[in-house]
Amino acid sequence: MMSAPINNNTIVNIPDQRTAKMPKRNYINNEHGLLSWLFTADHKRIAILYLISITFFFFIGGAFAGLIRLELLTPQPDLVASDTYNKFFTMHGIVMIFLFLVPSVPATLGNFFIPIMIGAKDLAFPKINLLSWYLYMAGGTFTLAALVLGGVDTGWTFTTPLSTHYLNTHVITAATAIFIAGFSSIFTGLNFIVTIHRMRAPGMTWFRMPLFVWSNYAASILMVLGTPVLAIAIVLVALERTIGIGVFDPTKGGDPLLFQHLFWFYSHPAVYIMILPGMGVISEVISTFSRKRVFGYTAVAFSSVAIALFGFFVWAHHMFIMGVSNYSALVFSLLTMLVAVPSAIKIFNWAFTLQKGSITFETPMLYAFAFIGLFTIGGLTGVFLGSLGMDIHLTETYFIVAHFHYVMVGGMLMAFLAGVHFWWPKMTGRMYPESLSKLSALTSFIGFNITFLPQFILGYLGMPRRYHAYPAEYQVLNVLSTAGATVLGVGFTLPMLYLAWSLKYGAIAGNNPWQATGLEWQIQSPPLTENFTETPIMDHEAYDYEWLENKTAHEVTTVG
Amino acid sequence: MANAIATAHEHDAHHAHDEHVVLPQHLHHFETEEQQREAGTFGMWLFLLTEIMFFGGMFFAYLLYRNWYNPAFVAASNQLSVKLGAINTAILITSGYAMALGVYAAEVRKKQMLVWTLIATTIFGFAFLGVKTVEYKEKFEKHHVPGASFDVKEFVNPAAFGLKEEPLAPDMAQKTQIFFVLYFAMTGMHALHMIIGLALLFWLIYRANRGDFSSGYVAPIENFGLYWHFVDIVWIFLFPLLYLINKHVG
Amino acid sequence: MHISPVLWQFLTKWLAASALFPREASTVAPYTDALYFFLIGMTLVGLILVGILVFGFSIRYRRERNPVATQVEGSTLLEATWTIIPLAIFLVTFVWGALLYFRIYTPPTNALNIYVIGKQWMWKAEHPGGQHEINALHVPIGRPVQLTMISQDVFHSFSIPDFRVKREVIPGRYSTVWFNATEPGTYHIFCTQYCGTLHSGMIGEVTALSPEDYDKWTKESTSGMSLAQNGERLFASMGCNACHSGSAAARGPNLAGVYGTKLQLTNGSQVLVNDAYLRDAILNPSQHVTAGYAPIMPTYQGQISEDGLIDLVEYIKNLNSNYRVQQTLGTSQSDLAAPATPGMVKP
Amino acid sequence: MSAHNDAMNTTNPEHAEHHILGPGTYTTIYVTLLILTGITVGAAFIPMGVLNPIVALAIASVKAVVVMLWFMHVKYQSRLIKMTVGAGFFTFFVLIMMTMSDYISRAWGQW
Ligand code: HEA
Ligand code: HEA
Ligand code: HEC
Ligand code: CUA
Ligand SMILES: [Cu+2]
Repeated sequence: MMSAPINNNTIVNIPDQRTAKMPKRNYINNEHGLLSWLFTADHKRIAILYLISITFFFFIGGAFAGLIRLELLTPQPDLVASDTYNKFFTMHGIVMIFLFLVPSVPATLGNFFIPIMIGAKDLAFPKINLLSWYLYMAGGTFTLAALVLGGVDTGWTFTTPLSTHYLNTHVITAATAIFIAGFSSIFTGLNFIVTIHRMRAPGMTWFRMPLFVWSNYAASILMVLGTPVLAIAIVLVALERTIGIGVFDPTKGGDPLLFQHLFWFYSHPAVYIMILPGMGVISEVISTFSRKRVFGYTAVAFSSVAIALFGFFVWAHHMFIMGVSNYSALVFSLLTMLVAVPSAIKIFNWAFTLQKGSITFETPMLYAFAFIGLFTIGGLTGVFLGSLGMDIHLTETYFIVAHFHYVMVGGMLMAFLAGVHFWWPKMTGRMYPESLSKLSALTSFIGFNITFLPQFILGYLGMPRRYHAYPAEYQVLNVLSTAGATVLGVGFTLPMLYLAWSLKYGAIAGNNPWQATGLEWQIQSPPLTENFTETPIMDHEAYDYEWLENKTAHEVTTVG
Repeated sequence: MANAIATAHEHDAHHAHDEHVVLPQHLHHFETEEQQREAGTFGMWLFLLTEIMFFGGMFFAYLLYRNWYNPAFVAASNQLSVKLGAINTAILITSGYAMALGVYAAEVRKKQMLVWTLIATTIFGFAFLGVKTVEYKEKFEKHHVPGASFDVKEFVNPAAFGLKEEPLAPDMAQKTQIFFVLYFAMTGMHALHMIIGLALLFWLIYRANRGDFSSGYVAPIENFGLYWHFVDIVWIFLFPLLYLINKHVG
Repeated sequence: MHISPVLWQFLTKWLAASALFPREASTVAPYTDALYFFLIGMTLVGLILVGILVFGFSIRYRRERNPVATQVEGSTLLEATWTIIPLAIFLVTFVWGALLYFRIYTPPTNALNIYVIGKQWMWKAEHPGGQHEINALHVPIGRPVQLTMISQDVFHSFSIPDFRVKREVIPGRYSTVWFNATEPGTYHIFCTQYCGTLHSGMIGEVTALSPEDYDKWTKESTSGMSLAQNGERLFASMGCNACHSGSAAARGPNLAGVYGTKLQLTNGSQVLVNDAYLRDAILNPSQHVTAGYAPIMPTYQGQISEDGLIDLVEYIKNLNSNYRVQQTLGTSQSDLAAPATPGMVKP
Repeated sequence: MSAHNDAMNTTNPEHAEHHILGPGTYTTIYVTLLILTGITVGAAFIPMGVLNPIVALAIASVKAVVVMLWFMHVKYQSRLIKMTVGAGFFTFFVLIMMTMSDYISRAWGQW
């Protein structure tokens, strides 16, 4: 079965399609009917539920992005009214952050693969896992309700006293949505931490775990410790709105900045909740397609933990000009510089993983390259913002918009797509169409840069964010950006279509099409409900390609 | 490297030297019951971490405004009854004690004792809420509930109400509202946790009476105990912060 | 391909009118730009470095050329290098950025002070001479100008990109920013903090004028009453002079010359009397009681608008002797209700 | 667990033997807590200036630690649980101290 690759520039090794069959028994056909999905406790099925729902919300968020860009095609406020525009970017931000990017990799790929990667049968608390999906859906429903009832226009940051006293839109509905979705995220994180501590297979020591597990572990810590602070901040906003308690109201002696402190205490770590799991995906992909263990495994593992730890110390860099004391601004700026270092370590370690490797360029690898380039730009422009004096000019402009789209879309979304393509054969048992997917990776890369590079220039010119209308001299760059967004939209819609297509027509993948080392690749695709027929014993490190070569066929632990 | 992903051939054997009987509550995805129990405890502790941070936000708000508006906090705090607060502290500690005994009872598989300690826990829990209701009612009558009906007359002119306090300047008196906001937010959130706990207690009593926890399966009791003690701890801090430390101006 | 001349003309005009880099119209702008170019340099170096590594290795070690990978553990030396070098660069960035920050946010003492009030959704500038402007600001070039800003409702943010300055305008608290314009011209003012429906309409124009033109402008647009004069009227009509009469028997402290001094408070601490302190002393008097006085001053929270507060602050700031106070004490009449601020336009 | 894993367990920081505390211990703790409650109420009525809040909070912390160590069995738990508890309080501390650093230093200077 593990015959030598036929072709010298690919490692793809799939069974002979004339004889290959999908495994008779797997987690997908284990039970039938809608109810078997809605009441499942199987982490793999819950992952699929999540995958479907976050894709749905991604396209909702994307539709708002389309509307934003359409409005900004011309300097005049001509497409929609100001209030409507404000609702657009608020909805875009809330949906993309809380309903798409935060759960994206952890709740789908993490949910599916963390137990398998550490040799467990399931997450520690399968029912809580299901509960967290229901909470997520409830949060999503509230968001949609806020949208249908007339929208919210607070911006995703809910700045007080604007959100508490000056808006009469559905702030409380949206706040409820975030509160509930927050608990979904807490439970996911809690489940991961317990699973990683308690459920590892014999021999699976911490430093034998794949880096994907490490980075999700770090992100989980942030979810568990950060999210409750957001929850209480949101509760106080709701109370302030309903009964006017005054803790954030300057006319009653409250401090509106207190809300910012509480909000960013979560929301800065949240950006690392968003990026860390993506970094984990990149480690897996780079290693697999260069057939080499990750350069400096321990450094990469610890840098995830370092990012999580330091991530808690820098939140006030979102408030540099908002009236925090200048002394504390100094401290937070310094710490921001420190938190940037572990990311740099990762980037260089990945680059050196390629060295002396044997590299092939399948789609996940292309997305990973896109990640490295775009995240480097996004991250380094983050350093601009962390630098106090520079931030004065750049804050609240399109420069920030460009910064965070570079890290979130260019970074995390690309990593998510890398991961989806990488594990698609394992999750579904089918290959995606390779050349089409390469084309769409390229399309989104180009479209992305056309969309967001001009925004850096716009930002330095001073174009404020959340502006419905803008001076005419900014139009050319905005037109470019809108044009790019169209290309980008195509680039992101294509995968949806061909992945759906591949469910039925894709080539049958076999167990280990990439010849990767992870435990998840040693079991059948799609996996059995119980993952492993027998508890695996781990006696080698992650990314041990020599072990893979010497492994004999009968050591594959599950046959369908 | 020879015996790569080998399989655990002793997989079934290890139950043999395990002194526990296989409980019906053992979930299939755990290797052992011990693993299951420890996972549960750890999960509960992580959940309590999130609770710490949840209350943490309010504790910080309290700390900040107490520093800013110290005289208002002192005056407002003196409106609370130390006596009721102290009684309630004792009640809650007693309830926690009953709960701790309950955990012991479950561990040594004494069904009757378990049921009775749980019932005691519940009764003291309700007693706490009862006292709290009395206190809330008084606040309501005195117009100390933040909102439209909030009134600062007692703080501006304490002598007229037979209070020995120093009068507050009107601008400072207005800030007593912030104290009461935090008072209600914190004790209210605490009471909410108690109510959730009491609801769970009913269910646990029902199950204990059915004998679910008499065979060595004690995880739910232990984990609920952790939750209940955590709620205690929150109160242990709320009591001095709200009732006591403002008795004398710092 | 043939492009119609009309379209062509439109395109060239359009492109010519578009901007790629903001004008450098204040003294700090070059400093900001220098840091910006440094940071761009850093980004390019970082990006090119990463690019060379990734592409170089990809070409050199692609499967066709290197069918078998060589496993490497890692290298402490290399890893230390790429920990320390970025750290060093980031620390330079930090120091440089911090210096710039203090440059932008530390106004020189001789700056011309202009008050700015932000409210949904307009900017209102008040010059000490009593000139009021809506969504516009006239300033002289070659002279440091300090803005003392406050919001009447929500957070706003006052930004002049061509000057590279920006500062949040906070409800309930003065914030300041300063600049020194170098070139006559008009520049955008943006509200950059999201503040509700017409956030994007909360814009205006700074007009930087040569000193002569500025003088001319001040004379032409004066409302007849300076801020301090307005303040004086308020001081009388609100009854402040009843206690702050400046006489030895007065119940309140003497306010003449108090600005800029350090006050001893009853709680033992010392405070510097600045604009923010004066404002707070009027709204929250009991929070910082001056040593030797009883906390009897009533609060004026909710009774004076931010405009009125600015008038009062400006008045007390410029109060050098109590001569005028005692004058008003004799003449203060009830016909002097709080003066309506001239030039004020309801949104 | 397999032999392989049992061997590790002796030093495994994530594992601790299940320890059962008896009613005697619990009663001792209970009485201690009641006494501490009494002390803290009493201390509140002795004027000690700035020390009052400090004493009150110190006693509360002692009570909390006592509850955690015995009622919540932390004393007999694995290092993992101990570190988890520590991590919670550490993060709480970060929240309080770093935010307070802003508020305290705001009063220092001209900004
Ligand atoms: C995934 C999300 C994500 C990530 C990972 C980051 C990462 C970083 N962010 Fe970003 N950020 C956001 C999402 C994210 N951010 C969002 C959403 C906002 C706006 C919120 C709002 O207001 O709506 C924001 C806003 C924001 C601000 C506030 C701006 C303002 O409001 O004024 C700041 C300021 O410091 C900042 C800084 C940083 C820094 C220093 C990093 C660092 O972690 C980056 C580290 C990475 C690198 C540094 C790159 C790798 C380095 C190298 C390859 C070395 C190069 C080599 C040499 C130098 C030789 N970000
Ligand atoms: C995960 C996070 C995430 C993602 C993926 C995106 C994706 C995109 N974002 Fe978003 N964005 C945010 C997070 C994100 N954004 C946040 C947090 C804000 C701040 C909000 C606030 O200020 O409160 C923001 C704000 C923001 C702004 C600034 C608005 C303003 O300040 O006025 C803009 C403007 O260009 C923008 C554009 C885009 C574009 C073009 C994409 C593209 O990448 C999207 C591409 C995807 C599609 C286009 C969908 C697929 C295609 C279809 C559904 C078919 C229909 C397509 C069309 C009609 C074109 N975003
Ligand atoms: C009932 C008497 C009274 C009235 C009326 C009054 N004040 Fe005062 N004011 C005082 C006293 C007493 C103090 C000193 C104690 C304190 O700081 O509260 C004071 C302090 C101040 C200070 C602080 C400076 C310092 O030297 O202590 C300022 C500024 C001030 N008043 C301005 C005003 C203004 C403006 C008004 C009217 C709008 C006003 N006061 C009305 C009694 C009064
Ligand atoms: Cu004011 Cu935006
Ligand atoms: Cu941040």
